[in-house]
Amino acid sequence: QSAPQQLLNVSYDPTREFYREYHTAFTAFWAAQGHPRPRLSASHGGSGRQARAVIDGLAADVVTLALAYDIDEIAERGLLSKEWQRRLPDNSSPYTSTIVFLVRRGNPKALRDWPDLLKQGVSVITPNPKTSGGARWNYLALWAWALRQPGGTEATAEQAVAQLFRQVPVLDTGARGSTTTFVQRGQGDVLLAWENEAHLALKEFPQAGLEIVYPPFSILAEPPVAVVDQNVERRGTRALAEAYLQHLYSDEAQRLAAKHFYRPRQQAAAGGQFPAIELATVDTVFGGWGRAQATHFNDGGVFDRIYRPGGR
Amino acid sequence: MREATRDPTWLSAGLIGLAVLIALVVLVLPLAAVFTEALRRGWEPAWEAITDPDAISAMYLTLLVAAIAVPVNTIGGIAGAWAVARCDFPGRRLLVTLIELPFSVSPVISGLVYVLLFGAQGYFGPWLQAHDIQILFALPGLVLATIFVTFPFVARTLIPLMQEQGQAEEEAALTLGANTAQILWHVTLPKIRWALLAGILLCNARAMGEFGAVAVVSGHIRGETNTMPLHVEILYNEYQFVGAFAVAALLALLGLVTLGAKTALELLSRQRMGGHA
Amino acid sequence: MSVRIAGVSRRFSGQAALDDVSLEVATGEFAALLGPSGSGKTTLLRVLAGLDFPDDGRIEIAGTDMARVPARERQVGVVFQHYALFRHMSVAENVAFGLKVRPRARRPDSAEINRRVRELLELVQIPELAARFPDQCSGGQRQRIALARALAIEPRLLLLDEPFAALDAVVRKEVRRWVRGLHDRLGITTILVTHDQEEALELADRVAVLERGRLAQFAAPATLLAEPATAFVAGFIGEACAIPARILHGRLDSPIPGLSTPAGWHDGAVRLFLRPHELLAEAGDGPALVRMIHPSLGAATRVVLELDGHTLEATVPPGAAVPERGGRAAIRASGAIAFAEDGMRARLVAGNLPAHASAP
Amino acid sequence: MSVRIAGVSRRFSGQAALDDVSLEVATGEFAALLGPSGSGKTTLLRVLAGLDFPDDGRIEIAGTDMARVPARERQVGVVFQHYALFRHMSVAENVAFGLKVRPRARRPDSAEINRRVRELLELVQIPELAARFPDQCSGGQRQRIALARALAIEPRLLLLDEPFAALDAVVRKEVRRWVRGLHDRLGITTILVTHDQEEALELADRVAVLERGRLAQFAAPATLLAEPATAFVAGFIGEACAIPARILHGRLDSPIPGLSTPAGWHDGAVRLFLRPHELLAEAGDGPALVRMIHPSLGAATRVVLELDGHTLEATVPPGAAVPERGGRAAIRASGAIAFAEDGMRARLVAGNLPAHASAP
Amino acid sequence: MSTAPLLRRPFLRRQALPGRGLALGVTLMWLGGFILIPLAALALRPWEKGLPAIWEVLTEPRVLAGFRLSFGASALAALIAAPLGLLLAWVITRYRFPGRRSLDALIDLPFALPTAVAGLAMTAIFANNGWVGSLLEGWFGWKIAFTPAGVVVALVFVSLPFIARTVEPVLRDLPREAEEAAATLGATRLQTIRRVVLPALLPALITGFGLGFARAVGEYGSVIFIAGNMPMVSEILPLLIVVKLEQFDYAGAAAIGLAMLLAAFLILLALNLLQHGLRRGRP
Ligand SMILES: Nc1ncnc2c1ncn2[C@@H]1O[C@H](COP(=O)(O)OP(=O)(O)OP(=O)(O)O)[C@@H](O)[C@H]1O
Ligand SMILES: Nc1ncnc2c1ncn2[C@@H]1O[C@H](COP(=O)(O)OP(=O)(O)OP(=O)(O)O)[C@@H](O)[C@H]1O
Ligand SMILES: [Mg+2]
Ligand SMILES: [Mg+2]
Ligand SMILES: O=S(=O)([O-])[O-]
Repeated sequence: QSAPQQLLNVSYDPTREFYREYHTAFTAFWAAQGHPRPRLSASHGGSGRQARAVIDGLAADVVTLALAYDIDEIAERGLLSKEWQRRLPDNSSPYTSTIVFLVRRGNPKALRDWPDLLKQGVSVITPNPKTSGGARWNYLALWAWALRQPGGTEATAEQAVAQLFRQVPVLDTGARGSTTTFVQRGQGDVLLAWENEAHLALKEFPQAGLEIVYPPFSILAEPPVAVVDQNVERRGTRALAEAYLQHLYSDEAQRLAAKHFYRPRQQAAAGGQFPAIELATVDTVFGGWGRAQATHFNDGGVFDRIYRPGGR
Repeated sequence: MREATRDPTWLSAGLIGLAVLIALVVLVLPLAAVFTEALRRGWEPAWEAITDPDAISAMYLTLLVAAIAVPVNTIGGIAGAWAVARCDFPGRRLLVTLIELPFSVSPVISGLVYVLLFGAQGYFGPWLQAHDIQILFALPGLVLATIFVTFPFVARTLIPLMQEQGQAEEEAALTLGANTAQILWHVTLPKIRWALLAGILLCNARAMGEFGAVAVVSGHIRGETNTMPLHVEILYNEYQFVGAFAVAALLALLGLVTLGAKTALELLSRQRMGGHA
Repeated sequence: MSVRIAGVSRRFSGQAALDDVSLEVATGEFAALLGPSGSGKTTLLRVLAGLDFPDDGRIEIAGTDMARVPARERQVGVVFQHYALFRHMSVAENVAFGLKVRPRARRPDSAEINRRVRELLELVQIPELAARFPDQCSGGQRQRIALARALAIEPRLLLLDEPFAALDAVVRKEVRRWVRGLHDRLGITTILVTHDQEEALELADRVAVLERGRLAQFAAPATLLAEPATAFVAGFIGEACAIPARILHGRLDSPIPGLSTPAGWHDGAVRLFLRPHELLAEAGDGPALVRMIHPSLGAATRVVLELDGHTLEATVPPGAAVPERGGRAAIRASGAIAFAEDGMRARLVAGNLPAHASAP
Repeated sequence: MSVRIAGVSRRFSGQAALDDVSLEVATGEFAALLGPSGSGKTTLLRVLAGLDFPDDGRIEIAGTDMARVPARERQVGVVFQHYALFRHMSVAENVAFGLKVRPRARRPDSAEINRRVRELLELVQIPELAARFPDQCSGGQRQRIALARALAIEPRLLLLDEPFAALDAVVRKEVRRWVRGLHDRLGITTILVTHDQEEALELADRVAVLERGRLAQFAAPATLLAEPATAFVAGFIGEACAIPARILHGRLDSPIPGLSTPAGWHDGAVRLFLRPHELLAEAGDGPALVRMIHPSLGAATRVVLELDGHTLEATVPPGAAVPERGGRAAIRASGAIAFAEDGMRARLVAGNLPAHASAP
Repeated sequence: MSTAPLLRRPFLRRQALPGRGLALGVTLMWLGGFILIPLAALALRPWEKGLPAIWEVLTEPRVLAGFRLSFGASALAALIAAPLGLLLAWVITRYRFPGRRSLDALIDLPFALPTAVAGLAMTAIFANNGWVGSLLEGWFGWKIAFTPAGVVVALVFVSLPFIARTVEPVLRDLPREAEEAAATLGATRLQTIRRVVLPALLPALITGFGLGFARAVGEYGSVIFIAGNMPMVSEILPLLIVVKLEQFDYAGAAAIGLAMLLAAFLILLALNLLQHGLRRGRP
């Protein structure tokens, strides 16, 4: 118990800033419990790539990814229990987010709701759903909206999504790449982004002249967290790893999440900065991530159909 | 008017101008962009980015990877060049082709092949895991991917030179009673030393700058398995553009110093050998 | 040391570069390997040095079979055609190399090595070049460095591959005499490769003539000149001109008059080889066209003639009228060597002139 | 066409490769440039071809100043030392090149070009090689291709830079005679560069001897041999051996006995040049050591002697006793050329023997 | 005289120069360990799912489009880089001018600059708000970044040194005498270059083209930033491999990788044969 323990959190791109602060907080908390100060490290990248790294042997103690599907894939290889999502409260998602619009100041194209995005001449920036978890949320948000419209069917939803992607000039591989393309390279009229990413962009690029637009309806993004059983067993870090995830639900951590523009599960921590909009969930609309992924994003799925010659 | 084959001044001046223009647009401009971005807010933020602990650990890792990969390819490259240029065996042409093969392999594939071999789902993955040997997402993986990508540089510089030089001097040494090690050390290495150094420097430059292959096998653990090019990407993704380009500029600077050293060596060798080297 | 080459063959992708070559060189002898380009001279030398290996046959040096003796243990000094000096070493380091790479037990200490290098450089008369690099030396000097380097290992056998080919005509003559002088002083068995017959004849005690990988003749220079074993040797050695002729009804029918008929030869084609001094020319209304006059002081004038499309070299005997360039000349043979198609050989002497030839 | 070279100099970074060279070659003449390596032969040839330009002096071809005429308009055919054939073109394409690059107005049509190429290849006797590539041809064949290519432009002047250097000794002799024959048939003014004096003397009507960028003598071969203008020419042409001697109290004091004293020379050092036929040797108790015996059939035997550290070539006169290798020989001179330090020159003849020399 | 006829033609002929065993041993370990075994893994992996699955992967429209883009853009880039590389090689070997050495060293820059950095820098330059991109867009209305043209620009950067560095030594060794001979035969400078110099350089140019092309086909880091990555339009093959991997489809990724490798190899082989044909009659 005397040697400082190491813990590796394999996460996805937009959580960098949040986990950097969380590590300071958790280290203090853990030391205060009488443990030696742990050495916490993090790895960030596209959510899918990170999941694959864990599958290929990256020794993650915990994974904190963009989608339940990515963790499901890890569980599929037996690295953790398939029941992982029940082990922590709130679907193992200590914070949530949603998809919003980031537009140029003054919102020159008057983009307020999803149908505005589908108008002629509107150029939309989003990453590639095949490589980016964030992009999948974007895609599903639009799909869910289209289904809710009067007369909305799978077919009209597919049409809407196809129309949107026809208006995308650049498909970056990750959420951060898209933000750079939108902000730095000046491409597109609107960026579909995580709420937290949009706020971060406002903060990081105060000169860029950006505004956030909340559509009346969006999707509830639940980035999940889990302990990788096989790895913590091997490394003897289960206690630390479980505490690390548990503590994400603490007041302190919830406030930190809110500070980094994640919607905390504890409403008290939110501080009223998150406008209330109507949010659909993957489980209710799509029957869970496994089905969503298989129907829409796997090879031969709906997304591929959009780009097939004649499939548009 | 001096030599008959000298091009007219307008032509040579025009061609030189054109070449310089091309070099400026295609080669210098990206470099200039890197430095401009790095120094956009002056020296201080750039300096801070470079001296950040994570940057320093990335630098250390990059140098360490190069320090392992380059000697491996140097020794292998010398052996390969010797085998091709000094030995008689069937399949020499095939050997040259195989040595050059990694040039035409995508860096992504160079990383992928090691994932296929050593990944937990790969051929040797289960065995490695059973024996608690970490290759991927650790130093060995980075080194392997770097070796793959920089594999042909030394051999490719040496082979044409050694073929052209012929082996008369080695044979002379042999008749004078020298053994293998003595021939290698006293005759062959001095004969090829400048080309060898040039090859090593190119290999080193590429080893330090490799991104695609390393990205696949790194694991991207801050301060642990990030090399400089990966650290650049991370900083960039954190919207720390100045920091990203500062580290990139440092990396480019290392490359430039390497290339400068190579040019100086070539100059030196031409002087030493009276234009024959 | 004596050298015995017995039935040696070496084939390169089917082509025989050496084809059943056998010859013996005695201790202290100076032998030459002479032959046109591609005749296998270098190949034989390399086989002797252990740089290449025969497909068949054996090599013995001082009575020992060399089959399993690697080059570096043969103690054979080699001077390569382009010298193969170590360009990155000074002259002294080049010469010292063979001593420095000896196994520690047999290696002289460095003072001794320095002394030996000085001695060798003095022997080859370039002590002042010790500190220079090969690239700073002239061709003749490099040749001496190469020789000193080869001599440093106290070779039992010295092999020289066209050591004079890269030298200026003037320097060449001087250096080759000096090499022969050195041989006479040191007495090392020496084999010299050359394609210059003048060089071989001047330097060597015996000359081996190679023709397309086969040994045509191995004999003393005077023998080669007087009694060439084959038509190839007769044509290659000395400045003989070849003329086709034939024996018809038991009599020699030749475009050049003056020769006796070899006794007992059958009718058929023969080839005559005439050396310039055996072909006598004189201004006059003869069959030959005068192409060139060799100016020469003191010796008999030589002329180049054209006869039936053949170029011939002839001598104008003292007292005879020297023809003009472009004019005509009468010719007569005073001797020749004849080869029949079946390999028969005869030396012809001046004989009765047939009626149709005009004598000068 | 006649060629006039007047006071031409060419310096490379301060060093003069050509130093005030003047000479005139007549229309149809075959001239040779002879000199040791680095004496400026190639430089002069390049200046003539317009490939390089003199720092001083002028070049006239057929009476026209060439200063402003570029190489491609000079109509000078050049055969380069290594032939410089176009490796990616067939033999026929090589030969046709000079015709194909003509301005359209003067360019023959392709049937005519083909005819001319065939004609030229027949002239140089290699019509069967038309479709081959240079790398598939032997040295002698390449030489002919280069010649045919140079002749294709109907040159007014033909320049040959050591065209035989890369050839085998046997081939060389044949090809050079053939070249001279071609010249005699076509009558093109020709300048040949060589460092082989035998070649120059055999081929050329007149020979220009260059010494370190300066013209030492330009004369017919016989004149060069009989009356060398400078000690350099005397030593370089013919196989003369140089011996230092001096005039002491008005009499020649020489290690070789038998020579008269030049009339009217002052006391001082002189250099004697003796050709082998002027130095007579005989077995006997003389001052010279016999190093080598040249075997030779028909001609007088030649021997190589050592005298006071000098190597001499001598002749054993017919009837005299031939010495043994390693033995001693008595020597006597029958003639020599003497140069004094002040440039005085005299031909010496056999004279009274001083008392201390022994005559054979 | 040899003792056993079997010994007469051994697989490896006896060789005087020592070290063959050692050199071959080290070379084979080096080559085998670092290149052949990993590539064998690449070659084996796709078959797990069987031939039809491989065929399906390779005939996906997006993959086919990727092949078209990767090979087409690489060929175009190498075609553009060939004259540029030739010009650079010509200038640094034939002319003496201040800055020649710097120019010489610059040619190797793409070897030294990390590809990702090069990609970021080029995107910044060629985006329509970048240094060059804004000019091109303003003057001609051209868009470079985020279009296939951007891919070509990045690949030119990558393949340029391969071409320049292959041509340069040949140009350096080209005997001046051949050009002089052409001059004495009446050829103008232009005729000399077109008929004598360029044909002599062609084999090297083709080799360089092949190397540059092969390298460009595999390039990843410098392309993804500038490409725009639109499926069917500007999605390069290495990116498709990455996409497959994101879906945990190792076999599919390996199949594309293997197909790329084979295609590049075949093209190199064809270029080799072409080059051989051009050297007709030469050893
Ligand atoms: N390593 C080799 N591979 C193939 N053929 C060879 C090799 N070495 C020599 N040969 C061939 O063997 C024959 C004899 O070559 P060798 O070098 O012994 O000739 P040489 O008499 O020395 O000629 P030269 O006077 O030109 O040096 C030639 O036909 C040559 O092409
Ligand atoms: N381009 C050049 N630059 C500098 N020096 C040169 C150049 N060309 C010739 N020289 C020098 O000029 C002198 C004469 O050279 P040249 O080539 O004319 O000699 P050469 O008589 O033809 O000799 P060789 O018989 O060796 O061919 C030499 O000292 C040579 O080094
Ligand atoms: Mg040879
Ligand atoms: Mg010359
Ligand atoms: O980090 S992402 O997977 O959302 O691009």
